[in-house]
Amino acid sequence: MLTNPTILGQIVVNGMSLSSIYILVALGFTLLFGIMRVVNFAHGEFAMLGGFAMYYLYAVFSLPWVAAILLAPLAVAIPALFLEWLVFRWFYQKMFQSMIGLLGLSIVMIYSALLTWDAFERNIPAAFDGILRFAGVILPIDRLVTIGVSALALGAFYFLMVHTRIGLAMRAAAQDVEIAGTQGIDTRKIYRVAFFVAILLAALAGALYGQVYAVSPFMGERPLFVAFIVVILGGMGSIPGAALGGLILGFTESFLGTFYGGSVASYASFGAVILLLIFRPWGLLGKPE
Amino acid sequence: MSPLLEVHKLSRFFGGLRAVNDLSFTVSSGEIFGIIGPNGAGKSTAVNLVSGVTKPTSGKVRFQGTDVTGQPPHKLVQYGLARTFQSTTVFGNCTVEENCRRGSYLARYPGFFHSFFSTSKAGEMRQASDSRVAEVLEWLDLHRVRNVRAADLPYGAQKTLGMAISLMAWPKLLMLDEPVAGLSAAEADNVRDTIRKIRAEGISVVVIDHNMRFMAGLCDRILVLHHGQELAHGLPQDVLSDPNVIEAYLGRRYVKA
Amino acid sequence: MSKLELRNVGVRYGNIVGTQELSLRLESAQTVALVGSNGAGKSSTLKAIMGLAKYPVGDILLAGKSIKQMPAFEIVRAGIGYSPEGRRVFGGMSVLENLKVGAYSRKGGEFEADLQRVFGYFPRLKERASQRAGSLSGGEQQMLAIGRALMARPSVFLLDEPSLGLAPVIVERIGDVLQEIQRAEQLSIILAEQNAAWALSIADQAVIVELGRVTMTGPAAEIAEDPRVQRAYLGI
Amino acid sequence: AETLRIGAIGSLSGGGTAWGLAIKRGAELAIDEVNQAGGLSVGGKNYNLELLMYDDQYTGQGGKTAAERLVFQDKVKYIVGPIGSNPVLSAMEVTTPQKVLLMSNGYTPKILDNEHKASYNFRFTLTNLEYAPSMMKWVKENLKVTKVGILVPNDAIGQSVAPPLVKLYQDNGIQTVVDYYERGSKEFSPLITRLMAAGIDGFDINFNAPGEAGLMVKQARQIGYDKLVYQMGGPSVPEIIEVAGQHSEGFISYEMFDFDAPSAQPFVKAYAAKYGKGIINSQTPAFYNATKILIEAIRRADTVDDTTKIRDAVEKLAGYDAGVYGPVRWTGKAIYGVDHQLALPFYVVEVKNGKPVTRAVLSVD
Amino acid sequence: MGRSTSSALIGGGIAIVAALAIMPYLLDERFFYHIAILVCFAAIGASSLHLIIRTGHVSLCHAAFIGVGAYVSANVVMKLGFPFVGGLVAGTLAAAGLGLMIGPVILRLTGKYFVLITFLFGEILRMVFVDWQSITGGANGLSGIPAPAPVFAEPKYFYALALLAATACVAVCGRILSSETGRFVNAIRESEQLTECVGVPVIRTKVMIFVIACGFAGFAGALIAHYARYISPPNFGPLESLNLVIMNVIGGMQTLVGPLLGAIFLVLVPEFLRGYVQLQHIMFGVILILVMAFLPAGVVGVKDWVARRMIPHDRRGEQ
Ligand SMILES: Nc1ncnc2c1ncn2[C@@H]1O[C@H](COP(=O)(O)OP(=O)(O)OP(=O)(O)O)[C@@H](O)[C@H]1O
Ligand SMILES: Nc1ncnc2c1ncn2[C@@H]1O[C@H](COP(=O)(O)OP(=O)(O)OP(=O)(O)O)[C@@H](O)[C@H]1O
Ligand SMILES: CC(C)C[C@H](N)C(=O)O
Ligand SMILES: [Mg+2]
Ligand SMILES: [Mg+2]
Repeated sequence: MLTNPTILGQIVVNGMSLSSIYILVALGFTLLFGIMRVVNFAHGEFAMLGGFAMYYLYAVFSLPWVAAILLAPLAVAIPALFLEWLVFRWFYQKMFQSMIGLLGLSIVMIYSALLTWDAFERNIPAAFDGILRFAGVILPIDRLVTIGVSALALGAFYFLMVHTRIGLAMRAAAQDVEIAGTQGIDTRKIYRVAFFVAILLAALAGALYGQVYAVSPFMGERPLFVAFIVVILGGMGSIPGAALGGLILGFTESFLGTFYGGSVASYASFGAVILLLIFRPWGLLGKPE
Repeated sequence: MSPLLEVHKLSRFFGGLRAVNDLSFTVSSGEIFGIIGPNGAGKSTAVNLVSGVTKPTSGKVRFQGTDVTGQPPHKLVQYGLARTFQSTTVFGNCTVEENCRRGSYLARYPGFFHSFFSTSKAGEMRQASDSRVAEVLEWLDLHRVRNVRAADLPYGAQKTLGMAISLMAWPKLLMLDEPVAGLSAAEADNVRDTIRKIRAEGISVVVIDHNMRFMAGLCDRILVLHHGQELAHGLPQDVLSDPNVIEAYLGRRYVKA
Repeated sequence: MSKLELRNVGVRYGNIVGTQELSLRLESAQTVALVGSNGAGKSSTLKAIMGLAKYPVGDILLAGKSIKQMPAFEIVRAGIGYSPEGRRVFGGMSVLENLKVGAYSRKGGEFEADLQRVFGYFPRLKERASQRAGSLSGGEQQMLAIGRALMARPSVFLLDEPSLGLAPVIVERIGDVLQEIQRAEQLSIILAEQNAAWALSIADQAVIVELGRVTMTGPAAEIAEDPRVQRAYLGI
Repeated sequence: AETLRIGAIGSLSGGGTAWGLAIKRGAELAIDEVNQAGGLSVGGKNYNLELLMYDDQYTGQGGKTAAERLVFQDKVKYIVGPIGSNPVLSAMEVTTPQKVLLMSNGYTPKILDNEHKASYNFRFTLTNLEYAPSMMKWVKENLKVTKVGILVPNDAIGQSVAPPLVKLYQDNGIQTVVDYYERGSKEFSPLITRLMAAGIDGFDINFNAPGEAGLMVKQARQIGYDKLVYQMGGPSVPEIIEVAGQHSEGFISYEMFDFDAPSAQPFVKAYAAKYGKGIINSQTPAFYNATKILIEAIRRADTVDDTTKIRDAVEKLAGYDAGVYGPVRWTGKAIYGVDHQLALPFYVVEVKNGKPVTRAVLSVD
Repeated sequence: MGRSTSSALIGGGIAIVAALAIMPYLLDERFFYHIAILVCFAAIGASSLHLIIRTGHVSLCHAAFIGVGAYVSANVVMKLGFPFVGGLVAGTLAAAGLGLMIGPVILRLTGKYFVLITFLFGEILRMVFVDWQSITGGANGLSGIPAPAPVFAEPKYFYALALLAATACVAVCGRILSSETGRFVNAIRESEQLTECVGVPVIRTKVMIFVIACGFAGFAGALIAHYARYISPPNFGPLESLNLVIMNVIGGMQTLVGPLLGAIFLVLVPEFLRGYVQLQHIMFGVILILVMAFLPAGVVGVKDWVARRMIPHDRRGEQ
């Protein structure tokens, strides 16, 4: 049965829907690191907030799904700008300090959420609860939608970074802030934009994740854990690297899980990343320094 | 003069780029050997290959008759082959004196055990190396700034300090990558005098630089690299009047100046 | 009124003096060579103008208006272009993208025309337009740093040691291009240089800086004849 | 009135937070009840009760530190919680030598079966060793499965639950396929696919945290598994229904508490009044029950200090009814050598039209 | 360093240790001993990790090495019947040996890649602790580990042991860093390339330091096992490794004093907050943010911060 192509197709889709969410988290994480040298240990918590935003907008206030999925990220990212002013700006260009300080922020966010929303898991009703049968492969529609939305977001993000003025400015600031300033780029503003975009992506990921899985104050831990691996694996600061890293990790986990079971999958996927690092110590698509 | 360093058909490719391509040359004992060539010609790569920082794609490096190809830098230093870098040349965060102590690993470090228990052997080695540090600092005119943080030194003094660090290992051959880049003419003259002093101690020198006044006055022989290969080779005055070298590297106006 | 004027500018790094009480004037379509040995304060002066030095003292006027308190990006928008010490091109971006960043501060649609103008000065950049800037040779990177600054169409251009680490033939080429640009665009240039012989050969005026202070100033040709300068900076 | 402090240890951070809150809230509700009724009179004095709770971060180290602090710093004599074998086992190292009563919940038999004969430990919830045999009998008779797939987390719970469970299935002539997953996983479809490939006709999601259990139900259905999904252990059907939605239809589960029973209503109301209308973790009534039993034992022992007397009173409390589970009955001798395990009724429920419907009420043999 | 400053340091160190030795005894509360013992464990872990950090590498698997020491010692004592000292030695050697096996491979990586590979390696070790049930007791852990000797079952006496161990460890780390070895360790952190080119065998030196640090981690693990007497995988997971890094960053990464301050900070602060039940974590998070925002060099930086505040206002323009 395991060699049955329809099953394989199914695993691919399931693996991809999870990977695509991780990729969104990883992209924002890598953006913050790439541009401001900030290790955002609170990134998963913004995804958590995205999950709760979606919960309220869609499950509680019953907004149309499209409106909810568009508004939820904004509902997180706009207020988050206040946190940028209050907390993040102290940690720009300070790698270690940002790591610990933002770990503190992550703790504050998780336990405030716990006080507010309690520990139990909430469900966001599926917007697309059907199953699509395609050439014998059973595809849950919500998974396909997740992949689709993530792909759109990834595409939009790629377009923003590569084909727009603001993206150009962000990339320049990522390489050398001081010189970016001397080329006429308002780097403070660029930082704020990058922060906004990163949080937007995390919150969108959280909204999707919350709908496919469930919403709770602790839901951000796992995506951050995976994003951390994915981002370094892909080559820190590289967009295609993060995408590729996310896919690889998702696939190895789902394939190995299917064929060899859960614990082999964990050992093997970590072992594979370790080997990759030993033989390519600068990540998948990163450049040797 | 017997050959100290022999480089034989050395190549290094980066992907499709042949940074150094089938390069051969020898440096004799007591010689000051210059390498010039356009930017990207492969000069730094050649020095990296010889000093073990980069592994060659093919070819051989022989030092005092021993094959040292592909050995790591710290081994080569033990053989007597030291070098400075084009950019990072000093430990910026500590004093000049400390920089030199760090440079004197071979003479100074008695091993973990002796150093941990500060045995008499460790004490002797430390004293010997401290006096050598003092000697070298005096010799290179750095003793007055010995307690200054290296990063706070003027650029020219940093370059000299870079040489001092390398000299702490008592090398037989010292390779200098752009020792006078960014120095004024007067400072460059100082560095030239220093290098001559180094040679007078019996240390051979390989030097790369784009400052032609400096190179012409210093080198016994000059090798011109272009696209990783030898373009010309010989006495400075011959090389610098070679039309190929003028065309590729010096520029026509150089001839007039 | 001078194009750019520095009045008693001082920059310090903790206890270390970058420059002090440094004054100079730059007229329209003029090149001033800022000559001095290592650590004399040339780069510090240019950084102070660009708003990169923390808490400078004194005043800096562009066409009579103070630009001292402005952040770097506004200074660029006010018309000052900067090619920093050590080139500092955006190594991970293509040559073309570097030039686009240079044009960032400019609004309006003449990007194409400006690009062609820079490619005209440095045809090599056109050949390498899609190459990663980090993989260019040193000379090419220097051309790119200059081209990038020109993309903003500055009226004042600050260059910090453009000859550093470059082959003689490239240095010569850069000198030619700078003069060509100045003729064509009435650009005012400050050229901070170690390579005094070269800098004095292309400048109109020269300022000698020592230990953060101006010690001599005058027409470049006269300065080049001064015996002290010849000894200290020209190696004659 | 004087204040009498009851200690509590529970996870207020990390993977066991829902349980920590259950301990806190269950104990608080019990204490509130007593205080509102005028406090506890012991030895002629009247005491106002107070809960002193510390976080164990769901780790052994945290459990030990919290216990050290409660026992030696705050001089507390009785502790409710913690939940989870790691914190319980390490808290025990502190409490038992000090004769401090520990009313904890962890699946490892060592909590009761140890060199101290659990002299000061009690357990107020059932573990698989208690409920599994009766459940198995019911499953065998009613569900007719022949080959069962089991997914458990690779942690203290999974490792205590799976081996005896597998043995129990085998003893009943049912084949099993077991797989472990890392805690925190959300995507189970590869592992379920693997079970399906092994040809299972029953999927026992057993003791998984409710969120994960819900996802397993949902994902099994989504990838086209159409046979039986049930659980022999691991309560919290309401959360599973919440997470799995329509996919939970027909799901059959062990349940440790019937929140819809009329006798549970006062408790449910008190909870809602104090903590809002969210889902109630099913460990909450257990710790409410434990705290009430403890308080009653103190009253009967007529001492607040002599924990040996209080322990003896707890042991002799059979027949006392705290109001949520019916009369107290102690068991455990056969398995652990000591009767410190509370025997509780438990339920088999099936999800019908999105609601759990009780199919059977079972009890410990 | 001159003779006088080094003897002043040693004198100061002795004074501090003496003060630490008597302090909990003045209060004579068992719980204070417990906390003091935890500080000692944290100090060994953090200061040995500090050795690795001083070579320019941040390891995220240090707690896993502590775990190796803990499990090995527990098994050697419980299954093979060796006395505690045997377990301590075996635990130390096992962790050091494992460090020696992986060090030469992973120490070729630098920066964030090193951070990731150690993180993954630590996860793998943690999974081994969970899965290798015959040795580690699996996720349920090992309980009933005996105290080093019956008297040490009392925290009061164990504290003496822990303080002795921590002092020895810190003294050895301090000595390494102040010796010639430390000189070259500092050189490696500042520039591996330059250091290699003056003749220092960089990888070998880094491996040596790594092995020593892992040995100390194993040593701490053995002590922890015989103090807690119950060990389980979460004690040695990524969170604990991260805590050791936090101790270094919070305290200050530049000197050995940093991790010591960090160890005290990270054990005591949560303890002070513990009484706030559900608010404790939020308060702890806020403290982390504030310390890192205002003392980027760590708690050690307090003195610079004070000095900065004392500079007359009119001189501030000069900075
Ligand atoms: N690690 C590397 N990866 C890829 N290409 C490299 C690498 N190192 C050098 N190169 C390329 O090899 C060529 C030779 O470089 P090298 O640094 O040796 O030149 P150079 O002669 O020292 O130039 P300059 O005078 O500008 O210092 C250049 O084209 C350079 O871009
Ligand atoms: N960021 C800094 N921190 C501390 N000191 C600095 C800094 N930048 C420059 N300095 C010091 O300020 C003084 C002036 O330096 P500046 O860079 O302006 O000199 P320069 O004339 O450009 O020299 P060079 O020819 O080396 O480029 C020097 O003593 C230098 O060491
Ligand atoms: C890893 C750190 C301790 C040091 C690092 N190389 C830095 O200075 O950024
Ligand atoms: Mg070079
Ligand atoms: Mg300069």
